[in-house]
Amino acid sequence: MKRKIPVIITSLVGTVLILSVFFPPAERMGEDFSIFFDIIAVFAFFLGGGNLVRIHGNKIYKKARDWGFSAVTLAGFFLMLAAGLFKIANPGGIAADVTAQGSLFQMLYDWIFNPLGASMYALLAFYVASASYRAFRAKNKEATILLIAAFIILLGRTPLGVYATAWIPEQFSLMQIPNLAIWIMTAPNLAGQRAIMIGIALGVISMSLRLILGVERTYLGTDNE
Amino acid sequence: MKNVPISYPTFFIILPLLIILNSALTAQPEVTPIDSAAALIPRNITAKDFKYDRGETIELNWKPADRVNQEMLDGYEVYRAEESSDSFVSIGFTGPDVTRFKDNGVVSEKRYRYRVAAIVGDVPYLSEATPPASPTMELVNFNLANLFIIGCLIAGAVTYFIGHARRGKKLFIRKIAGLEAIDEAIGRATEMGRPILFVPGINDMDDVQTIAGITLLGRVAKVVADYDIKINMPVSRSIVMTTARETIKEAYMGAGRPDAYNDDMVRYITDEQFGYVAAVDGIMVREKPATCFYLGAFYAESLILAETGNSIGAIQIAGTAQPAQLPFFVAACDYTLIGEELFAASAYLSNEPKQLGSLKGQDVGKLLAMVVIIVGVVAATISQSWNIAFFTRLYDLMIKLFTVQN
Amino acid sequence: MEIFGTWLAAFFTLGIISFLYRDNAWYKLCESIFVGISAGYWFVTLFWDNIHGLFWERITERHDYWLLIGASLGLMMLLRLIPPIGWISRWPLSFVVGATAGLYIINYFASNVMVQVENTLMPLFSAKFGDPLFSASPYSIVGNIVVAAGTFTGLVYFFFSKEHKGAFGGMAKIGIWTIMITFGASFGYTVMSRMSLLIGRMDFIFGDWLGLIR
Amino acid sequence: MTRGELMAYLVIVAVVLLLAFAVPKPISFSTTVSYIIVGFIALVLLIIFVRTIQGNMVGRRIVFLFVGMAVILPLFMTISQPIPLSPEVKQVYDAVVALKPGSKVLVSFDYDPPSAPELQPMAETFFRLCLSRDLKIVIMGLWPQGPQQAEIAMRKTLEYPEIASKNLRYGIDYVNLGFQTGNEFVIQRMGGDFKSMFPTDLNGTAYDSLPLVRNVRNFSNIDYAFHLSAGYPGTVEWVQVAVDRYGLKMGAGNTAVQTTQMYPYLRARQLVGLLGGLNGAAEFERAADMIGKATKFMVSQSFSHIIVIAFIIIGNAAFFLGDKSRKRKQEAAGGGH
Repeated sequence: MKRKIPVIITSLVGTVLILSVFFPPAERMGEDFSIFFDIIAVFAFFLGGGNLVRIHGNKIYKKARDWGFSAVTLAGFFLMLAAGLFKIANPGGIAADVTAQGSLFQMLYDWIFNPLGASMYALLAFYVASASYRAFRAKNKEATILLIAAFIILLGRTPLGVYATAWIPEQFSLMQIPNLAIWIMTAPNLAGQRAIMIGIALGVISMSLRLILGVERTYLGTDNE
Repeated sequence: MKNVPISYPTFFIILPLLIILNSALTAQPEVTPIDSAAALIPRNITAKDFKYDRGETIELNWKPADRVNQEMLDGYEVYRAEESSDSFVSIGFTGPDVTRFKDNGVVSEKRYRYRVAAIVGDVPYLSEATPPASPTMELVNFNLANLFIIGCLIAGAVTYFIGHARRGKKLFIRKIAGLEAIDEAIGRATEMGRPILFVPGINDMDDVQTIAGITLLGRVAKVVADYDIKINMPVSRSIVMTTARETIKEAYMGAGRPDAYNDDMVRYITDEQFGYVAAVDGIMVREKPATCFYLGAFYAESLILAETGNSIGAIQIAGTAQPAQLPFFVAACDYTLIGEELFAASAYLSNEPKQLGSLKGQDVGKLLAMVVIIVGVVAATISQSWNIAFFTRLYDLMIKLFTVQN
Repeated sequence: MEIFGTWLAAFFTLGIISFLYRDNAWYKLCESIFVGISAGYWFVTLFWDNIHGLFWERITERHDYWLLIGASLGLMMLLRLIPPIGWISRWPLSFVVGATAGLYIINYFASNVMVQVENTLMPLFSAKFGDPLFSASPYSIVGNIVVAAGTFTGLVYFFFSKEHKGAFGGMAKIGIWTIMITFGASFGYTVMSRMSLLIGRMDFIFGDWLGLIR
Repeated sequence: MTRGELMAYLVIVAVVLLLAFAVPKPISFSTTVSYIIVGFIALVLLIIFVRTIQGNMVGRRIVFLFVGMAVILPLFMTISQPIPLSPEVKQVYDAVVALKPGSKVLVSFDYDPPSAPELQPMAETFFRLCLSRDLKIVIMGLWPQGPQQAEIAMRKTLEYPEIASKNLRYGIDYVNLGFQTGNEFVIQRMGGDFKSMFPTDLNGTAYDSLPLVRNVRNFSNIDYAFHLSAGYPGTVEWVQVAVDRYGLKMGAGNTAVQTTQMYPYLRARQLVGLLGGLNGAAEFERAADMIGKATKFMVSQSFSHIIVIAFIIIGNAAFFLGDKSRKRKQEAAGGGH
């Protein structure tokens, strides 16, 4: 019984949602269900946030290695919660928007959250370079093709590429690297994207059907009946 | 191929000449705009209920102004009044090339009249009012009939093959390289006595990719439980945390050692994309997992994770259906499940016939797409070149079948 | 105050970048703060947007009582904390999974299968004089052929029920090459955007903060 | 914290203090110095190349160091690179210049701070160009942080002497309507009536008390629109709704990643002009003859591309040549046994 009900819920909800698309009176169901999801997500956060507090709290309590950093995490967490939920220093008071300029919440966002996120994002520039260095080897046909395509696109966006092939006469303008780059983007790239997208969609359909038909139940842990 | 009028080599040689000829022949004739802007007033306006909705839209169509006059036209403005009143209120504006308007500011079963004005400069030239129309709700959306039919075909194939396999028929599925590697990768972690890191992407459970990641977690956790390897799974969503715990716990129960399971194997970090990545990076360099799995929905963080994983010498197996991130995984990881393979993976690994059957059904969908592409492209080319009625009809039919209306 | 903010932001920027050399205490500090602050940020945002804006206001002002179903599913989720009836928490989970499966089937089917197939159904060339396609450049005709053939062979590559051997294997090979070109192109294109991000950060460090750039 | 770590931190603090307080500002390398630096970097790369062929692969930290140098050093250099003007960028410029003084321009800010390095320079140049030609600007955003980015760009623009001397006033010369949720539905509703979507501006002033927009009902009163986009909702939605259905004349600025998807719209003339990534921003600055950040950043950008290309070449050289030399070594070793 404990195991049957969840499978029935999944099948029922899935089937109803698929059918709702074809019947205008039920059209909005998908939207409504995603609102339910948003609400469930907040309740679930109590579990996630609780887990965060418990793990770091434990570390501090046990004076485990690096417990000081755990204390920092917890301090940041509660500071942000207080700043946001009680709208501390918000010029508009409790009724104003939580992100109002001048509020503690917004200041923490601008000064800490934002630079941290942007810097983490900027690390990508370094990793892109090291990945190109390490992984872009013409070790087999597939890798060679990938390498050449990337190379042409890269060159096409620099003055180097423009000048390197500017001598090619207009009749063969496709062979000029910037044009070649655009051609790659619109022809083979498009074909590859389409094949991947169609494949993904079929994969999603088949997996969703496995879930709805109750063939795939790993997520419920009912794998071993 | 005898009736092909021009052979290909000649085709490419003559081509440039023809282009020049073509442009010379189609010199622009002089046009004189008609003075009276009134001639621009839209004619034959029809207002009717928009078909197959909840009764919230009225669709307007009208005849465009003559081509000559269109130069002066800035666009059309649409006015609406309830049947009983004469006060027409502007509800929208369209460009000069658009002669269709969908009004979705109406209430079901009320009756409305419309006027459409041609705008020249800032002056509106108003048409007569249309007869009243009222929006109604339809019960079934017949516009989507093609979606329903083709959908049933594919879904039917999947269901058929699942049933087929259940009845014990043997099905062949080719080997998928990335999946063969999973056991080997876990085995390596066992030998080295180091943990396994499992990252299910940064989206919540309302993304199928995450669900696919979790189903794969089920397979991985089984092996992990059997060999008693440490698994570490940082997640960025609370619902994913709950589901992942459930999945791993069950795997340990299945292996007959529920006491070895610990809730801390899965821990919530933060919902923030880069905050999560910062923490996972930290975990990687500090705990040095032997094997990293990245299975789910990934965005810009894909390369940060894969490069950090590489720097600690871990075996990395990735899989995602985000086309933009696949190149990074392909370049930086040892094995990558590309798009569809991610969803097929759990079925493949399960080794249950009924799950493998669904893969067969999926192939029927691909076959359908492939056949339609070949037939459609050939028909389109022939119909474009030689106007053969049969191929034109075939092409139109295919386009009709695959056009999603809304 | 503004200056204090800039120094703080610079402190965190450099701390994150220090990870490139190796893991260190500065990075750990940044990481811990980031995790704490961002978890709090998202909870606050979720709370005001979803619970206050979506749930509370719509129930009290618009009387959308059906939202209570969502709330009760959410509460069931919390029942995990009470082990004897913890199994009930699987219900909202299966609801979420079912809803996702149902929603995605149609979305992906319509926008990925139908639309993509429809867009591929295009004439490759035209032998009819005066047709715009007739006067298309050889490049775009080759392009059309590549798009149709590439999509087709790409699908062959994903085919599971047949071993990649013989002519079929040859097509699968062309398919994976096409996909590899796609990957290469995306990679090359992304390098550019990613570099811009770093330039922006460095401009902050040397311009806004240290004031060394004119 | 180990002793080594502590030492490193002290060094960093010292360097920072030095740079912040003791170094004369701003630093700027003369053209000669710049070329010497470039030459030096090229030399080091050559050495790395040779060493790699000999079988000594450099570590990733070296690659990181080069990327850092390629990005940072050009910021101080006075050299500039020729920027060829592409037609799609020229289109934006031509469209703006063709407008009569007093024309109303709608600018939608649909991005957030992470994409600012690419899009902010576009916004600044676009504002500067419009204001210097006495056009009126209406700002809005479909992304929550967009209007804030617009404020930053506007503040910068108003500081230019030629703009400052005009004594432009908020509400009359430019207006920031703020953010509205609803993605493409906002655009659709704006087709009927702006006010229904933006009852007040960013500061809470009622729509009708803003002289600039009082008479702006919908897209028909807008002469040109410019749209800065970093994702969804973005240019695709604007084209599908505002251009296709309401006939708005629109140009767009996009992040480099997105740009390729926009070429079909450009070809179909649904978009009047397109700026792609930092490159597009720099070209636009050149077209408008308002050299700014993007042009400066472009040097860094090109340098970093060249570094990436150089390392790809080095890596492959190592792979091919290194393979041979390894084989030779193996043979030699085999012969020794």
